[in-house]
Amino acid sequence: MAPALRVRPARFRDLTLVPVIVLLLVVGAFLDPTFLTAGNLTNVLQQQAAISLLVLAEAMILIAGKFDLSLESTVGTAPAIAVMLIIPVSAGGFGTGLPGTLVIPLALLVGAAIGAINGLLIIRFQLSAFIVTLAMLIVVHGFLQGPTEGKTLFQLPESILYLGSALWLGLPAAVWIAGLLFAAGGFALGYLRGGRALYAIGGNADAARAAGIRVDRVLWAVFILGGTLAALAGILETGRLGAIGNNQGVGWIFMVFAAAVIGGVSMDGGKGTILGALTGVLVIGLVQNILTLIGVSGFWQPVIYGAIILIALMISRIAGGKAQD
Amino acid sequence: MAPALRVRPARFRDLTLVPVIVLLLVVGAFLDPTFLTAGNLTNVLQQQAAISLLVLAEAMILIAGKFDLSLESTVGTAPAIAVMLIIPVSAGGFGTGLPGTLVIPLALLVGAAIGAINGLLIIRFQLSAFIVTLAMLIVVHGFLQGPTEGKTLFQLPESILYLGSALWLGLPAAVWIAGLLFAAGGFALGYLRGGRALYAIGGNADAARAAGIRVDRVLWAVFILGGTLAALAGILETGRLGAIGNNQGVGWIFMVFAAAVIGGVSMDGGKGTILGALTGVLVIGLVQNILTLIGVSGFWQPVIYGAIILIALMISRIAGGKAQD
Amino acid sequence: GGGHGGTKIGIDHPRADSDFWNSYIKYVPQMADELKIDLMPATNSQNDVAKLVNNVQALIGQGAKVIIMAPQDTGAVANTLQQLENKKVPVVTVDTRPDKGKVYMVVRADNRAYGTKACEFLGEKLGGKGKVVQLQGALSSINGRDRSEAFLTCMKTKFPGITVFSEPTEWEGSKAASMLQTRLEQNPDIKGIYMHAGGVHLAPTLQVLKQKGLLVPAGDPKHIAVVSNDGIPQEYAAIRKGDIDATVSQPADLYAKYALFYAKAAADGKTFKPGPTDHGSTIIKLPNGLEDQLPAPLVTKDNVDDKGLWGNQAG
Amino acid sequence: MNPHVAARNVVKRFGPTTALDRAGIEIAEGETRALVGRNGAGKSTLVSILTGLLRPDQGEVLFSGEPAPPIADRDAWRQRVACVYQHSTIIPALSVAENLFLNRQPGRGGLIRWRALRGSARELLDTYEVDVDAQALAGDLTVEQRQLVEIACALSFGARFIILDEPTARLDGPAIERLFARMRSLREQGVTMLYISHHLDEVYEICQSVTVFRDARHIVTSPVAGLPHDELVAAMTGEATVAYTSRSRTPGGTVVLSGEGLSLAGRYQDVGLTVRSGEVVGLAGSASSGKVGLAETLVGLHKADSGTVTVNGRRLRPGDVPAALRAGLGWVPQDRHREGFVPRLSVGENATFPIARKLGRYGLVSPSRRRAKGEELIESLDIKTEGADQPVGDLSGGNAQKVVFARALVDDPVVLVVINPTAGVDVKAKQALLGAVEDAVERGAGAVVVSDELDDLRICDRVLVMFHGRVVKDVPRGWTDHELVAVMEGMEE
Ligand SMILES: Nc1ncnc2c1ncn2[C@@H]1O[C@H](COP(=O)(O)OP(=O)(O)OP(=O)(O)O)[C@@H](O)[C@H]1O
Ligand SMILES: Nc1ncnc2c1ncn2[C@@H]1O[C@H](COP(=O)(O)OP(=O)(O)OP(=O)(O)O)[C@@H](O)[C@H]1O
Ligand SMILES: [Mg+2]
Ligand SMILES: [Mg+2]
Repeated sequence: MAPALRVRPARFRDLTLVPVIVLLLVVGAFLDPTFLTAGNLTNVLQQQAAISLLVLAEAMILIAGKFDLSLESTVGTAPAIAVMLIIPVSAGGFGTGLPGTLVIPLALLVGAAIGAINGLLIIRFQLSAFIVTLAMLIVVHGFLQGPTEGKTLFQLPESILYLGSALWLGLPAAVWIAGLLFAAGGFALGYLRGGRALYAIGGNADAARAAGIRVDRVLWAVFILGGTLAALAGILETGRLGAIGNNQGVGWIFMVFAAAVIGGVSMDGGKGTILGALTGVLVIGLVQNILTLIGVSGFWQPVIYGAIILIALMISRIAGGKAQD
Repeated sequence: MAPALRVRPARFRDLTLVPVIVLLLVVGAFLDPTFLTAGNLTNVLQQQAAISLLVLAEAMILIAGKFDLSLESTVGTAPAIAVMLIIPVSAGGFGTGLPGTLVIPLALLVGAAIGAINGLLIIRFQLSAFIVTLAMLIVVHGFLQGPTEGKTLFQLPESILYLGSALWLGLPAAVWIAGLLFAAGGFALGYLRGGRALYAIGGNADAARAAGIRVDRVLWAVFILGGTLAALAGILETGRLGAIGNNQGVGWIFMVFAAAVIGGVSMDGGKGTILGALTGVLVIGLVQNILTLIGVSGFWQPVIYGAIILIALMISRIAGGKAQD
Repeated sequence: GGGHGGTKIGIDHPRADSDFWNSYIKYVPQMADELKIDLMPATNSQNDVAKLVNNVQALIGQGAKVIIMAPQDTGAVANTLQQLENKKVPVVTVDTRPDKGKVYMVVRADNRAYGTKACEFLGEKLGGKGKVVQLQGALSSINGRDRSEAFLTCMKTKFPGITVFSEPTEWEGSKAASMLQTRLEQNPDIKGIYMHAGGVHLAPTLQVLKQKGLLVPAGDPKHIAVVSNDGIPQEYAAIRKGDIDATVSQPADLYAKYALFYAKAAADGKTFKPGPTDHGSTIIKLPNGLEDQLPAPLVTKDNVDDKGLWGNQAG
Repeated sequence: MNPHVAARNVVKRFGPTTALDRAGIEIAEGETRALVGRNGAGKSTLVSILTGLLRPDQGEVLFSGEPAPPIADRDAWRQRVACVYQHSTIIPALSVAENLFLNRQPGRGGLIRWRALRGSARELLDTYEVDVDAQALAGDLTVEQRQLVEIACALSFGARFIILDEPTARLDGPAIERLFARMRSLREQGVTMLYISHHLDEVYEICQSVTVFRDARHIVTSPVAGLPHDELVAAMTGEATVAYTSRSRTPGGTVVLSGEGLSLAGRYQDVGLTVRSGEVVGLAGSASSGKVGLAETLVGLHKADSGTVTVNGRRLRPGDVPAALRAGLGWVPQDRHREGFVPRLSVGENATFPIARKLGRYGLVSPSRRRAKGEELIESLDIKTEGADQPVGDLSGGNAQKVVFARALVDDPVVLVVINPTAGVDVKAKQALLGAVEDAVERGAGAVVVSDELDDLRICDRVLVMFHGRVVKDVPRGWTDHELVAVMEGMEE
């Protein structure tokens, strides 16, 4: 997404995973005839759609030099709270009786509010982002577990199921949504003032401030946007699964970081692109799909999976040429 | 552990959690009569002994400016592999028939080897520490799940059970061991050249290199030491539980980071003390104990728990006076 | 301990993130009232054996004379059981059978029987040939493993013509949906599904089938036979609608009732012998204690409205 | 006889950049050599090679005729050469004492004796008259104090060869004098020194001979006496250059910047100043005079305890840099590494952040317009770079400073506040930067120049001298060095 007409080697760093993706496509096709079918590849995209939104959010937050672990909890909690505000007490709701059409705006609002709380603690109170969002990960998940008392929410308003299950022009709506948001994110970070400000802040927040960027305001915005994207991811996932289980989203954050980092986003801030993050998501999705297709023993699956992440990392290290941080 | 005769405010930063600990002791005593009994406090110490070794390891790695997520997997895998090298095939072993007395050295060796692999990938191949150890977390756990096929190892050589279950002078051996290692760690990081080198490397690796510190060698050492400590934590935990379950150690790493960071160890390297990390462990242990004693609903426990971490964080922020990183 | 309701009974719940266990947790105080038991505030070990051990220590510290627990990791409680035995604290375990260490009574339905029942149902539905998918729980859990092994063994011996795909879902709906979707893409001729946990697998499975247009009533050639496991109300609703064909009802109410029953008996110093009981189950002898094997009925369209099923009582 | 230090035919490339192209240097035992050259000439790169931090692509380094130790053997290098690097080698989280004795803390068997360490540190700081608490955290020191600590640390090794890479760029007059006194005494003890500076008068004052690098090559080596100022500058720039002469002008009537009744506890008390359009006002003062604190308040970096700042008739919200920039202010911060630039972003982007909103509509920033603007600024400030797309982190210090200037000037500021504008900048660049300030002023801006260097202050129409947080005198144009220094030291009035 970096703006360049002249070809500079640095610009290719976003694409270091492309050979890995090609390799996976070839290996996958070789291992299983189903792999390269349109149906299977569509499934891969659909399966990755929700988590990819988290990667998008995390990539932006990382580029701005911050950190958010709590996104994974928002995936379950935001739609669950929205749903409980709508469904009757008998189905596990709060009995507030709000109309079902509000469920998506409500879920997004909850996500934004969680992002805002993170922002408050990290930016205003200047607490460590890692530990704040770690605590928030626990607290936010508690706000799913507490009111549901651990039960799965089965009775959902129709409107929250739509986005995660509909087909638009033959492709799952979730894939369209994720694709559009990635395009928008890539565009914003490459060409918009606010997007470029993320790089400046992540690269050197003092200099960004000195250059007239309203650092705090931009960071607030990126945390709130991150929470909202996580809520949207939760809406898509809810539609895909048809219910909100008590561990929706739990454990995702590791994969989210893995995708962002093998995609070239630096944990130190100021470096990485949305396009790179997207390639990271695709690598993870393809690896999972191939492992499922060839039916590797569940016991050894993690070893192979982790090893592939390491290999992807080495390839992107060699292709990128620079030490990683 | 900071060396000072003159009283300087900076030196108190290690102790910002002490008021929190006092508060917890008072609140705990108030809430439950069992809390302040010697038996209960000993239990708290014993329960935290194993995880505290991980905190010790992580604190050193963080101070040196690196990162290790894979420690939590080593807690299960290192003792399990050592055990499987010894017990017969019928009990789930490899049938190599090594003598039972070797089990502890073998476990420590496996831990050291895992640390060395991390070192190889991070220092030699210059890959991102976060993502390498994330992948290793998955791979190492796979090496527990794969050979055991998910089954618990419960036929263990006596020698591996001893440390985690013995009593020395009325206190669990694990508490003595953890205490001694913390004292040793605090001493090393306060008074040994090698220990001070961690601060130099974490604070400014280029400057440390220019000053003649063998940065790579020290980092290797700290990763290997970290793996070894994690293996020892695994041995203690194995002795405490009497068997090696398939998810021994799984999920610990979040708590380890939380303890280190609320204890004042910076995620950015170069800052923090072993004493501070110890106070972090104690806070976490006391909070867990109190929540258990008063029997807060399991569903809401995470909310309270996370909230207490946040409060501890704010107190150490206010007492420490500086913005956190 | 005393001979009446004054004895303190401590209980640790294994986890709070599955519908089955949540029903169990809800039944516990209800049943304690019925049996007039002085129950201490329950602890929850959140599927972590280390927490379980800590919780049990705390309960003993607070004066518990009998412990009820449901160790999801059956090996790693050995030491704890040893310590409890030394302190002469009887232990009742629910749902799982510890590998080592003395137990007063194991209250448990036979998880191997779940797998076998599901296998027999699917095998007959499919006429002994075709492909089925098994959505496994977590492989590190004894129950998941028992269901899985029993299902596979039964398929191999009784229905060798059936191919089984096993998907390790870690009790996660998201993984279940992805794996099932991928497997159906690869093998569109899959005709049966066995889900280890209706609570987490039911909705994602139905959603995948719906998206693929395979959610059709039995009798339709495109119909895929689905057997679930747990017995939660949503499964019964799905059976009534014809979305799934059967489920194994894991008796959450009986778990709670008999766990407390045996705990009280232990406090009163009663002893039991192997053999049939007065509540339709059998006590068997284990190397380290006794086990009361509670009945776990297979629920199909024929008996889904049976009022005796706990899932029809839960609200 | 072998020279004490020799580097021959050294080649060093960084990607497409050749930092050293068959360059070399030979220094005799006991000689104090100056190394001069424009920003990016390759001086610091040679320093890294002479201290064993970088391995040359080609060429050799010899100490007393012996080949240099292997790169890995840091101890051997440190016995041969000590260095004050251009980039800070301070570890902020450690105390000053520990920084001074890093990896050579007193003690046996790796066991540190802290009391002895503190004692030695205090002794060392006293020897070099560095007024710093040995137990303070190095990160809490001011830039100048850190520099002094680094110098004391390098000198304390007792190495026979010492390199000082721009040690005076951040020091004020008295500190420089103390440093020179120390260097003279080291020379009397026969220590060989390599001294790098952009202050050519210092070269004549302290060095015996001088080597000039230009465009990665060695140009000339000569005794200082054999190379008068003009010729030296000509050798550095490759062309005849005349000394900078400041222009005269008449300030306009409108007040573009004013500060009234400003106080900030511990920094300055009750100061005020007004700057008219077309006027350059200097702010001078010795260490801790409060001049930087005042300037940083004017640009919105600090919130004053009391008082107001007005830019271009608009009263500013205190402590709000973006508001100051919107009001028409441009500024150059004291420490370019901290507030000056984002190292990974390009020259073009760093320079155009303040005008990003003008480079496109609807929040869009057009890359082509940004690049065009960047190229224009590179051209006008003569920045040595591969182009507008090169990351600023890859530039030499002086060129990075020009980028910071570009950022200050890009929005045609009505008020320009520059703090130590020429720190670490070569002669020609210095002229360019001072010229840029004067150009802006001729276009109608008012400027504040905060500097420890008298040369910078010469372009000022008047100089406000601060002492212990108060403005003590308003000195009009026409001062002599001696007069101004006397006021700054508080010796007058
Ligand atoms: N690590 C690096 N990566 C890429 N280029 C570099 C690096 N270090 C130096 N350079 C380039 O090498 C050239 C020489 O730089 P060097 O720092 O040696 O200059 P210098 O003479 O010390 O300049 P100054 O007077 O500004 O300090 C410059 O063009 C610089 O951009
Ligand atoms: N960030 C800071 N926090 C606290 N005190 C500071 C800070 N920066 C500078 N000071 C102190 O405030 C006083 C005034 O500093 P200021 O930088 O404004 O003066 P100065 O004239 O620029 O001094 P110098 O010439 O040494 O830079 C000094 O005692 C200085 O040590
Ligand atoms: Mg230089
Ligand atoms: Mg200053």
